Amino acid sequence: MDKLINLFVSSGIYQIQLGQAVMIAVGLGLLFLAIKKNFEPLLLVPIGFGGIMANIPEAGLALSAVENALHLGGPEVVQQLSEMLGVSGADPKAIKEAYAMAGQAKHMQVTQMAIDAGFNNGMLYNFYLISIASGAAPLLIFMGVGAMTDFGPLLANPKTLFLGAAAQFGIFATVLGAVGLTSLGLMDFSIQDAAAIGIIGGADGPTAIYVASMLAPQLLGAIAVAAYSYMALVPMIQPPIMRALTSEDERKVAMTQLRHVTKTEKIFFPLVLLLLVAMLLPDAAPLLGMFCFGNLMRECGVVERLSDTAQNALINIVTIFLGLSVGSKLVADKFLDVNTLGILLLGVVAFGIGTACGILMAKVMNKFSSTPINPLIGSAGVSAVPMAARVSNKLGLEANPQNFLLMHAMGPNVAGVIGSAVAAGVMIKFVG
Amino acid sequence: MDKLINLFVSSGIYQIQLGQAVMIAVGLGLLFLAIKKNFEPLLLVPIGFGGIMANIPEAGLALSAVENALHLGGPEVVQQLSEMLGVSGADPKAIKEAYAMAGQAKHMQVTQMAIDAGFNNGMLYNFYLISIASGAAPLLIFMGVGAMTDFGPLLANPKTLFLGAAAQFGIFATVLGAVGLTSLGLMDFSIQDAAAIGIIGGADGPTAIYVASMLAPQLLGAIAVAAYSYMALVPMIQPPIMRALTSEDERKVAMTQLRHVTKTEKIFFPLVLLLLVAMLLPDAAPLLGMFCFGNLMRECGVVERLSDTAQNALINIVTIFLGLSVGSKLVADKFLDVNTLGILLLGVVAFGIGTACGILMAKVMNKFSSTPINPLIGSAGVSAVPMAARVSNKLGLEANPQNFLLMHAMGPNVAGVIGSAVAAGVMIKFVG
Amino acid sequence: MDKLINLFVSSGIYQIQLGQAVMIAVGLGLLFLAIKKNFEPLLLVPIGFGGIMANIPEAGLALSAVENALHLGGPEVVQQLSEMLGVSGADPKAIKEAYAMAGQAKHMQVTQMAIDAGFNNGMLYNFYLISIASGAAPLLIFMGVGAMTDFGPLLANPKTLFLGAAAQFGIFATVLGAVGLTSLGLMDFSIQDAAAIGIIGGADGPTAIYVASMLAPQLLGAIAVAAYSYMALVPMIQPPIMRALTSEDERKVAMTQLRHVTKTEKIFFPLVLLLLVAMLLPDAAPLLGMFCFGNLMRECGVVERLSDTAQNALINIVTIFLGLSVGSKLVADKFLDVNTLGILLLGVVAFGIGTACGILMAKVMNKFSSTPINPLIGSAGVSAVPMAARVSNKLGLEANPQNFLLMHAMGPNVAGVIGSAVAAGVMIKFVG
Amino acid sequence: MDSPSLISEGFTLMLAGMGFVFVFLTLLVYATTAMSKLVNKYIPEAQPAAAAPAPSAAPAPLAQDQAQLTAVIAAAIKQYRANHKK
Amino acid sequence: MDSPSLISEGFTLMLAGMGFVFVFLTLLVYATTAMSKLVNKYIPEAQPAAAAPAPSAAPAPLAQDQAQLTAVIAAAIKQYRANHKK
Amino acid sequence: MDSPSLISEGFTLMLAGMGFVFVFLTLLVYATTAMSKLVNKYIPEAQPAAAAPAPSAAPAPLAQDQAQLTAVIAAAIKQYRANHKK
Ligand code: NA
Ligand code: NA
Ligand code: NA
Repeated sequence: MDKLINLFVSSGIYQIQLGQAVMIAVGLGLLFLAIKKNFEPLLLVPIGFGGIMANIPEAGLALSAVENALHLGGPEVVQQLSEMLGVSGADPKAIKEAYAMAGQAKHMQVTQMAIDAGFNNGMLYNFYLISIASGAAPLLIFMGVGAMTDFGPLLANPKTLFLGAAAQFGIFATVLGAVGLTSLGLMDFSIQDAAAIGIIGGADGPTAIYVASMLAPQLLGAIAVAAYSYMALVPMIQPPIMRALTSEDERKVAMTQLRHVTKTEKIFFPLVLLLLVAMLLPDAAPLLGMFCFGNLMRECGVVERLSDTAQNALINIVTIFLGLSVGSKLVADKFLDVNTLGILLLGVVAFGIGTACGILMAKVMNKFSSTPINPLIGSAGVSAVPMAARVSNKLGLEANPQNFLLMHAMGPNVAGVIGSAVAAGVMIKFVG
Repeated sequence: MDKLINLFVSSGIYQIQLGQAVMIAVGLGLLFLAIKKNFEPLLLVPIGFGGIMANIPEAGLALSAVENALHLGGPEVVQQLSEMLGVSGADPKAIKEAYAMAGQAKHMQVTQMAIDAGFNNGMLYNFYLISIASGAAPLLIFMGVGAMTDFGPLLANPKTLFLGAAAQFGIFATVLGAVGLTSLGLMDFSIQDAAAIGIIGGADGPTAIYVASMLAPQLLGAIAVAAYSYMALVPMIQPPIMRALTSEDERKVAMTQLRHVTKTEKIFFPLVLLLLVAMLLPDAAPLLGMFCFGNLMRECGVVERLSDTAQNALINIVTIFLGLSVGSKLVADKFLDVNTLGILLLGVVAFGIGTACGILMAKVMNKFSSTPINPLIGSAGVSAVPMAARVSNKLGLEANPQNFLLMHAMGPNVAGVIGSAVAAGVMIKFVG
Repeated sequence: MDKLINLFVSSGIYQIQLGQAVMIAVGLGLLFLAIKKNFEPLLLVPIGFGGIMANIPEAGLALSAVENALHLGGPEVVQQLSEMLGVSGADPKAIKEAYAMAGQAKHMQVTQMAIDAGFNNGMLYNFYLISIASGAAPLLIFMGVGAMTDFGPLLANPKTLFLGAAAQFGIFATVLGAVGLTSLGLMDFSIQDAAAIGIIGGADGPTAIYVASMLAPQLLGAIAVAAYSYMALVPMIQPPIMRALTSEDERKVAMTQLRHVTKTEKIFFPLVLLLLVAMLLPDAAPLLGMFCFGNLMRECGVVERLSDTAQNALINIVTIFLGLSVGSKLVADKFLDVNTLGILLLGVVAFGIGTACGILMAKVMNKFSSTPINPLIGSAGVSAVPMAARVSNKLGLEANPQNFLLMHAMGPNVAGVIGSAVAAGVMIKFVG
Repeated sequence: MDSPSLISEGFTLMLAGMGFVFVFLTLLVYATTAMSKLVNKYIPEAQPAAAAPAPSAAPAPLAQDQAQLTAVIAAAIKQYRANHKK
Repeated sequence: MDSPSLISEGFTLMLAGMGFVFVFLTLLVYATTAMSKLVNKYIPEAQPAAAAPAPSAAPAPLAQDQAQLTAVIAAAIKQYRANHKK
Repeated sequence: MDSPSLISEGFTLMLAGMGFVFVFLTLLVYATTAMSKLVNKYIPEAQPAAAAPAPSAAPAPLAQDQAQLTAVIAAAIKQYRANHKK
């Protein structure tokens, strides 16, 4: 009987905190958006599910051994932890802060104590350590994306790289917005936080997760959710901006057919890009290096089986772990914060500004270019491959039913991937 | 010449202990059962082979760096180990015990010393650490099983969940049996050991391995071998019990056709189950959470590629490592013990009692139900998916050649998976 | 402006050292050989690309946290490191040496300090730790190779194992060559280095990497590059030697058709081999154990899905990481050394001697055998599966257009794999 | 639990365990049945994609999607903070 | 090994190594040949699934399977313990 | 950087960042264009496998391959050492 009462007292329903219930609802909401509305389901299904699991009361799936000891351990364990960390009293918050400030040696010592007291890292926390904290998962996904990317349209028209550059202004404008909101006292972001939030404007999931994991891990959940959600929303966010900034005539502009690109050019391109990264921005080397490696495997034609695996089994396995790990950052304490609303707000602004700058850049280029450039392809510079390119195509067809822009828009689209990875490198360099 | 003599002296044939020879024979026996008799070959081939490798003399493949240092190191190394652990004398057994009692910090210190002395973890020991000690492998297999499971028959007839509940009595009766044998002085099991042995009655490999790795890692080899072997033996163990407990007329009972289950119901079911677990039994959250996640990926229809990978590449990779790691627990010292015979005996009893309780529950339900229930489907409640359901179908056809019970029996069959995962959660909660 | 200058100063182009530029060129050269000349592209594409990434200035992708701290940290950090290691002054070379001499406990302490100072392991360094330093990647590749190997031709004519034995003389002659060059003062190899270099003559990539990672990790890059390159060059290295050592008549010898080998024999063979290894050479147990395990999965016929995964998804994933990790050992400091030229020279000598000994052994066997043996199949004993067997076949057809030696040469070919794994075990035993 | 005998520990575990398994699966029977009824009532199969009234033209539901994302999370934060004022 | 010169170490390694490789592969030749003979004698291909005399009806070998599992392990333990009485 | 305000840090990051992104992608435009021109001039598609003059018979390029490997690495080491004599 004692045991049954004990079972009930320690059951979720008795212990649940409001925040956890709310976050479980958020997780269900993400699953709804993913499954019903088709919002980037490959990521949002694992993220949403991971978010629910992370908020199961008393299970501690998303917590480290030390956090579990602090939360579930009796007063004796907490006392030991506070002594070891030199905190007077047993205030969990003070202990957590002291732990965060301590060095690696102390971290290890405290963790050993927590394990000796019978506590362990939660399952999702382990997934997070291995896939995200190590940096491996976003890089492997980037390798897979590289193996899926065809740089043909970009090589046929390299000028479209400028569109991919212009659209990155969304990233940096958002950084400014984030520090502005902080200066106004509305939010509380450091420059690292601002940089990580800005990268949402890159419209590139793995880049956003990689940067956030390095600069602002505590915001990773919100940033990843915003990045993937807005990528799914590109077909709604972009068209009004595109229509507002272009005239009917501009949208009708037909572009000359892309030249044929040889296999050899495609093999050399990832090497050229890698060498440029090596020379100019070593901090972007992991991201762009793995991207180029994936692309080289794709194009070189002699390692089909590796390329296939990078595009299928490997990227799928990594996606499962990455999604669950991002979900583990949706624990109530860290997510239910006014800063999360700020991130959502800034994220959509970033997408908007990036879109607008891409369009405007395309209009400028159209003025100076020998061959006509339809400004609609500028918006594809934010990346969000291939959705943004499809949006450009769709609006082009609306204006002129013979005007197929899809391949033309793929150039800026993949340029946007490179652009935001470069922006990520700059940020890691300066504020990392 | 010295080198050649040295080579012979350190060769396996000179150093082999009887126990190792016996265990190699056991490993070959398991391979025979797997390959020739088709006993769950996906697990028993790796387990059997791992068992042979674990018992190769002098190779230490299944031992930790510390164990290897203790076994292969000269008297100087052993002396150092015993000093570090505060043991007087150099008795290996005393040193092992002192090591087991020591805390994490001491473990690390001793391991560092062993590595400095030139010893390392064996290959299989590393596989074990990563796949089983971390808890990851059984959970990932459960995810894959979830992605392979169709809950349609269960949703068409949710009452069959009661059959899955009743059949778990085999688990708890076996716990009682194990403590009983210990009280009688015949065996020597702690309550944790008894719980881990009982779970064999759950007829669910990954659940059994997960529980055993948490409650009784030293028995893991025997428990996993028993669980998988008896699952393979379900077509022999169940029929006599089923015939004994049912009359010819009962076996002839035809069941009404199952209603159509919509896709939406199938999507909601894993979420309902997850929320119930979250509210009532957080300790079952890792197991059932991953199971539900796999099933949601399967049913939601928008992440086909993740679901495919979970059912194929990922589960296959994990199975290879899991099997070899279980095999690593078949080292002679730990396996060749009278307790192993007890485990084999108790395991078959658990299967029998579970089968009987499922049948009896089905008979009771048939009395009170508006629609007829054939008692033969009760035995499927032990899980052993899909073998137990096939056995029900076979006996049904024997009694009435028009009576196809397979789909009806799939309901209790998958209910049994849930039931034993819940039982596992209760055990981890109470004695973990 | 400051930031832009800072960006340039820390950019690769400003910081690049000559050695790094040279190694990037070597990496590009390897990619050229792999892609254009089809030199073992599955390995040389990742190795070449990894080599380029490893030499990106300032990125430190191939360096440990401690090395990065030493290289990128300010004088304060270096000072702390030297104090911790008890080195007077701040000479990086002295610090590295002191670190290499220190024990595990000190390593951990120094690493913790480096992390506290903001430095981390580079991406490629982590890949190296996980895939090669742990020993896992070569073993898993060997498992996959086992799952791809058909021992039928060997079982039909077990005597061809002698050819696989004779060809290993290339390995040991090279060891002697390496110590000879050292005694002459031309190179500087220890006996461990010599053993690792010799194994190039085994013509077996994973074996070479496994042995090098254990005996001479600092030479791993050069050894792996040599091993894979010479395997690709087998069609050029072998024919002149084969022609020189055989007469036209000998090359014309037709062999009797191979007998049919039953499935059961094929199942038993990996077990027989494993037991022999267990009895005689435990040090070869990891390599040959995993090889036999892969082969048993292939032949037993009941674990198709595991065998498929071992041959596809798993081996491909491991190959990607293994290749990049080997590439990480192509950092300028370690590779640009006269010893590397020595390794390249000795490697080709090893291939040549192995080929010659295989041929000579075949000639001897032809004398004493009841059935005729074409000496051309002897060269296949170096392994380099299946290239060497194809070379034997080609030269046989040149001499006699009706003489198909391919299947006859597959026997010594796979025997060579076993032979070099045994040689590897002996070396690990004696100088490991 | 003041050191019970092993046997009595076994009994307690059996009773608590079977009790809990039955309670849990009974609740699951009810929850599943209720879920199925609700689903078949409100999301019938013929029209499985419409959780909200959205049978209008294409662009309409789009605008609403964006709102949904923010709504999902903003509502969450609002409710949470409302309940956490100290 | 009292510090031999590098060259002599190399020689020893060569002799021991080649010697061992030949011994091992020679034994493997014999073992393989013996295995093949035994297999083809006792488990000929036409009937490859019958290691024990089991050509009767279906249910018979089943009962025997269960026995086999316990037999395999019980025999192992028995033999081991018999040899380990101190 | 003597502790600038957060806003000014943001501005600097924006300027440096956008500046660098444009510089980088501009260089990439030029590099790509140059690469394409060179490739199409020296390695035209009709004959994509011939980086070196190798349109002769089969055995000829083979001998050259072996040289290439050693050449690639030996040249690397030579050049490196030539520049590293202290
Ligand atoms: Na982008
Ligand atoms: Na079960
Ligand atoms: Na070989």
